[in-house]
Amino acid sequence: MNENKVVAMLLAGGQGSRLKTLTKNIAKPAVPFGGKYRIIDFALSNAANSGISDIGILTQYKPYLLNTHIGIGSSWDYDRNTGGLRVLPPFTSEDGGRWYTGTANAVYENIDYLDEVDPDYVLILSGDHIYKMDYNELLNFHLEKKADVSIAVIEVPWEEASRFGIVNIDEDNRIVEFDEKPEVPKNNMASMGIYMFTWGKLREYLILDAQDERSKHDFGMNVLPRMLADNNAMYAWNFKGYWKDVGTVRSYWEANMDLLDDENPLNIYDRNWRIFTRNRNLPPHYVARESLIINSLVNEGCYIRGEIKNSILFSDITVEEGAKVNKSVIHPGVTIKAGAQVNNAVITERVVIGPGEKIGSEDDGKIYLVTEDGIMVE
Amino acid sequence: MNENKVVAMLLAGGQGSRLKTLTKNIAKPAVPFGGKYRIIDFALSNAANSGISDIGILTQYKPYLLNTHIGIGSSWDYDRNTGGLRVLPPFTSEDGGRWYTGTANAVYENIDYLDEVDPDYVLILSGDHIYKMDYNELLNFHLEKKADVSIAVIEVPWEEASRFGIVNIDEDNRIVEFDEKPEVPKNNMASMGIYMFTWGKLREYLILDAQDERSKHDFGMNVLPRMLADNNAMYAWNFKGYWKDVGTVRSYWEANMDLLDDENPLNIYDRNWRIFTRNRNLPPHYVARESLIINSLVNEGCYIRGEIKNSILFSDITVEEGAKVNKSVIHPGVTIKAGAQVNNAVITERVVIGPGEKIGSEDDGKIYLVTEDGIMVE
Amino acid sequence: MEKCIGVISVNNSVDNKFGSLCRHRPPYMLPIGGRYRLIDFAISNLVNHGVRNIAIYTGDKIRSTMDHLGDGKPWDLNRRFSGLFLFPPVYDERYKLPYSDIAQYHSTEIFFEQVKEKYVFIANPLIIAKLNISQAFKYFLESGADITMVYNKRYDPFGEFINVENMHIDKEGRLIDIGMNLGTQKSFNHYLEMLFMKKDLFLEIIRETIESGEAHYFKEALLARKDRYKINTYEFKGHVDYIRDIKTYYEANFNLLKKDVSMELFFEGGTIYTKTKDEPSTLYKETANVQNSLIANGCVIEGNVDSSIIFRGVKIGKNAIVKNSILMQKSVVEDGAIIVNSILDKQAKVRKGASIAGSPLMPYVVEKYAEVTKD
Amino acid sequence: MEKCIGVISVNNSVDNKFGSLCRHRPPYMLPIGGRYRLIDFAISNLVNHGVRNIAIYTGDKIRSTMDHLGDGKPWDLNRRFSGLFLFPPVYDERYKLPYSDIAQYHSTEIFFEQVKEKYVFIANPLIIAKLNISQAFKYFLESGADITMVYNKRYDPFGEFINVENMHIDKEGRLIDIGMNLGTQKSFNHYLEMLFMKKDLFLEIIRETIESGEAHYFKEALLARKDRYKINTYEFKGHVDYIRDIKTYYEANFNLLKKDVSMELFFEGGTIYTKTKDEPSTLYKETANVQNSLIANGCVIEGNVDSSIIFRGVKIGKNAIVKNSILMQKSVVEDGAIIVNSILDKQAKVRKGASIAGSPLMPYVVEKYAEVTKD
Repeated sequence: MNENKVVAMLLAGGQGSRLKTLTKNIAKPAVPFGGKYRIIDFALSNAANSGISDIGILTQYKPYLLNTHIGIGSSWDYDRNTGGLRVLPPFTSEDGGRWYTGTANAVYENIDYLDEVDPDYVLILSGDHIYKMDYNELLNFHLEKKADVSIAVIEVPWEEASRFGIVNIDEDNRIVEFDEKPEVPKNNMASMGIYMFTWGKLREYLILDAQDERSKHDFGMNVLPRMLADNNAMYAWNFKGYWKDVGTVRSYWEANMDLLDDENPLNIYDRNWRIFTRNRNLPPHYVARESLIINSLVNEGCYIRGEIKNSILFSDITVEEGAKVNKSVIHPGVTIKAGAQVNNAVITERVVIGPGEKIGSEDDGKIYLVTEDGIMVE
Repeated sequence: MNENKVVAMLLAGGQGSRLKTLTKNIAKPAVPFGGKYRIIDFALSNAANSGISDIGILTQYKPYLLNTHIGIGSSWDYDRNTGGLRVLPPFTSEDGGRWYTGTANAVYENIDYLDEVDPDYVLILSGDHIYKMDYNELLNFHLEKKADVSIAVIEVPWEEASRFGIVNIDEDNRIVEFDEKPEVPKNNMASMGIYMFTWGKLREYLILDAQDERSKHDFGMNVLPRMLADNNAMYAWNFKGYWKDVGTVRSYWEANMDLLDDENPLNIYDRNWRIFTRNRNLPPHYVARESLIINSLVNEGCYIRGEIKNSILFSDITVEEGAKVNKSVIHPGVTIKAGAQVNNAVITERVVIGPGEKIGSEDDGKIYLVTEDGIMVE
Repeated sequence: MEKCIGVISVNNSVDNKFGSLCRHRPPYMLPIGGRYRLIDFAISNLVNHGVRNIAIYTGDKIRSTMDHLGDGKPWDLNRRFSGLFLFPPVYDERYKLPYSDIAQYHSTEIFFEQVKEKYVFIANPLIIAKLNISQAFKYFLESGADITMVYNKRYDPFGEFINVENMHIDKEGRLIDIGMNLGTQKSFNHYLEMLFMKKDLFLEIIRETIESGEAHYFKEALLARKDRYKINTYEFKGHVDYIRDIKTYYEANFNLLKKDVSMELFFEGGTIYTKTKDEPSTLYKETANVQNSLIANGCVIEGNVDSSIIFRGVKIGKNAIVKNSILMQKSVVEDGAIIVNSILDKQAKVRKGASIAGSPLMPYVVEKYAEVTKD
Repeated sequence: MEKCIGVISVNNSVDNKFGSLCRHRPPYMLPIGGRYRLIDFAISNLVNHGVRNIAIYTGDKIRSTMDHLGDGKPWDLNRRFSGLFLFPPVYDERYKLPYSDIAQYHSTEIFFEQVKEKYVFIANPLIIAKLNISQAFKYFLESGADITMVYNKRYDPFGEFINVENMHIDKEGRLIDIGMNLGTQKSFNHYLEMLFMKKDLFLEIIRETIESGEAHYFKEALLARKDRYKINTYEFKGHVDYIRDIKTYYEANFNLLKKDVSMELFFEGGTIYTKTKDEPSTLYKETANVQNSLIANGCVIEGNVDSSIIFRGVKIGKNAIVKNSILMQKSVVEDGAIIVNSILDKQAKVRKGASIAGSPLMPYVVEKYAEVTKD
């Protein structure tokens, strides 16, 4: 069996510096999201739900919390005897140590891993996007087109197209041009950074790329353009659905708020496509008398006495009597003391908001990022 | 419960270059040993059998095969939801990436891990020694002496003492001096590189050592002497039993041969102290008619038609008719073709010895290391 | 605690007091507190006190037990050479009473001989009491007793604990005898059916009684020997629930709405582990109104909930009223339905506009998968 | 193969043909080939062909089953939402014949409804046949049959396969009927008790027969419908062992000494997984003399072994002679003992100088833990 063996390589090394102090102590993929998850859970759960049984996770930047989160992969059912999940950090060999210098280089350095797993196809994923995708659809498209590489693309609003890597295609969806952040986009199909490669082809180009001293060893900037120049069969697969690259604090806040929208297409309640995450074994949350919770998500272990509106509460949060929380994202372990008011804020793990303290304002259109180091406004 | 929480830090980063091509593609702890194991299995199994539930494995040099071997730690029962085994490779942070520069530095870089586990004691182990030890005995000694650090020491023959780090003690076993490879040893108690630290003390000295620009960040050379100079309570615990640091091809061969010795104190058949290893699910070995096996260890999956004397056969080895193997260590997957003769050899994984080929000689006292690159004589 | 093996042994005598709730599950598998099963408390407490080997005598209807406990992974008991051992009942006609606890213990004699632990701790999973097992064990060891039994001093002026075991203790804390509490006194010592003893003694008593035929139940055998051995007692001072019928089951759930009880059971002295389900957070819609309730994950709430226990994945529609009720996993309350003093078993459904109500003494129970429609 | 669920269902009719070997274990738990249990072949083959969900109807004496299979970890079946499902027998008096396979299947109806797979593959764990399940499944799908049954063309001039199921097939390969082979013909088609069918059809037949009461056993129900459905057949051409009594059990073990059989079963088309024990390599001492034998790990051999199967951790002393015998786990043969045509069950011991001998048709069996002394 096991025809069409796919191994996924999940790039989880990024620092995500535009997220500011949200990523002070953790890699971007480890940032909490959606009341319960960390960002990487989406890509990991997609892989698990797509039946991909081997996945390599390429880490580099402050991997400690990420490693704790992933553990042995049991949450995603990747704790297997054979195959399963493998964390792949940089390492040393006879010629000394090498850090990963780019996305392609990170995969290149782990050719040994790929050779041992011996897949037919390699799926490159990025650990910092919020979306649900059945990678089998991409694989089937890839097989149908007999492609060397297939790139998942998504329609973005025309006015935002110039912020993305745009993919220009012919009528058969074959890629004819890459247009990195074009001033005048010919197209509004943006690359999602999700690539399905035929392994032999990828292997060949990783080696070519590694030998090229001028390369930055990046898939988007170097490997894919080189493959295109060599006239390989490269196709764009049109993904329809919710997808968000939470690059800034504002887009992070917005993506969280999206979950409260009735028409949000990212249905986290779908039992056929669960988003898995590390479980903390907390009891159900308790809602006291005289409290109010509307249009909000609340996770386990919370103790709520105040008023919660239009907000996302992670686990283990205490909201005392008279406190009011509105349009905010509250990370695990936060305490909001009596009478405090929180508006349009992102409050990071274990911060305490003092009694009567006021954070943010309902109507100035700004987002307040509250960490142990203070408050940043965006 | 969980009084006296111990976390083990297993140093498995070494290249072991004196083992020559045995460590060409793998770290020394991953070298096969004893017909079934890899060297690291001994330290890992000791930790598991001692009931240590948290263990960090510090890797750096070519960790790929080691990681495959360890997997999620299930062979050693370390695949747990909480605690268990954690592989700790080097990583990057805001100030860039740092490779481990010494044994103490490797532990220092993972202070975050230790802080989270929050142990009372930290046990430093090395992944390249062959021995069985109940670390609880070392812990009890440490507690009894109210020590800041306790060092396991072993009596070595006087004539070899100058090759070791010698520990000089007073009548209460308190350490008064370290003597690194002394020309005229005062003592024959060698440090085994196994240290039980009180965590607070270790933490303090790791930070001091990290700040010292002249330090090589090595436990034996820097951290322990500094602690001694500061008059900390340092004790030597006298280990009695088999212990071998297989530093050279010859000592590697000898340590394997030791297992065939009836009086060898390293009893691998003791069910109360099993040596665990990754299981390959091979069938029993088959011994054909007209074959002879004496004074040898044979592992699963072998198919034996020839003559095996005084040898260690790992798994999945074929010995064809008329082939003769004597005083040799044969790694997994080797084929010895009809009529070949192998003497005093170490044959590495998947090598094929051709029909009638002769390797080594019975009486020249040399050891022949046979790899895919050829034969080296020691 | 590595010296002590945990034995969880089921008292079958209460099986028929739970009506349809226990048609397909043993009582210790009853859901409680929004996401747990009764037995989770006993197992988690053992694990949190460092007990590495736990033997469970499952009784019958074990498919739900096997599904929930499986290999013990949620408790990290999926170990290679220790962990969770499930012993389904074995029928061996050579025993006088094949399904008695003594016969079942005897059928696993080799297991007890082979484990390294020198002591046993036996517990009844229907009694929730977050005993500090480490401390009690220390007391047992230091007191030099052969057996230490755990009790709770109970002030019970309203006779809520009629028919439970009443333990008589002398001034030195030694066991005099165990009888039944008939409520003639306002206070009594409630024996919590937990005890420590040496493994060798445990096996000796089992062998003796199998040979002599004198007793069928272990407690019986113990009490017959109360003068031969030094049996002392240990007082547990925390919260106790003894789930022995629908009413006590119902009350035990509501006790968890009290902050002191939920703090003691859920947070102090270690987490309660259970099988996880990966439900997302609970969504409160615009019309939700929840008061004094415990709400598990994965619910979508649009209606009114008061003083209730809501398990994972429950849906409560607009204008629905849920009061003093227990809604088990994936049950559904449609728009405008009214549910008072009731228990909805797993995946039960109350349809639009239907109403059900029981009394606090005898809550209304809707069976697993059943549907209640408007007349 | 993710579309197909594996169902391993036990034929209880042979239980009493194994004597003391099956006193405490079901036949599918018999040790075979030095380190396996019979059922390992069926489970491993399913797993190697990508089947992710396996249901095992355990029959009774399940403590050994639970100990061996546990959570299915050796087969990587310890998954969160799929994997190994053990169904111990459920007694429900509403069924006509509560322990029949149809009643047991029916009691797990909801399980089948909830799994995603659309097809079932049913197998009997007592028949060892390393079927290429993927290929057979492909044939089943492409042929458009409702049911595909697997058989083996058997040339049996000496009547070794008397009383097994004889399948009659028409020219197009469609099933005509299944009878019993009485050995009147030298060749016959041996039905291997493996079949593919649609899950919906499987459930439909079960519901029909429960309602009508017409059949107790699934095969009976199938054959009654052979004209209603399109039932075709698939030929398996490899090695077959059908372990149905001590003699066939004994022979199946010795078949593994043949290189072609052991290559087919152990290496071709995937590994056979089993619970691992971490035994070290086997030690051959100076006086060892081993010929034509399969030797598992952890043994210490000082004596003579010829044409035998030696399980893990066996000890064979000096001058001992072991011939045509099966020595199970941790059995001991002391110095000078002689063992011919015999089976030593787990941890059995033959003391110094004692000798035992059976015949190839009826090997001598030494029970688990038993000792044979020199009179």
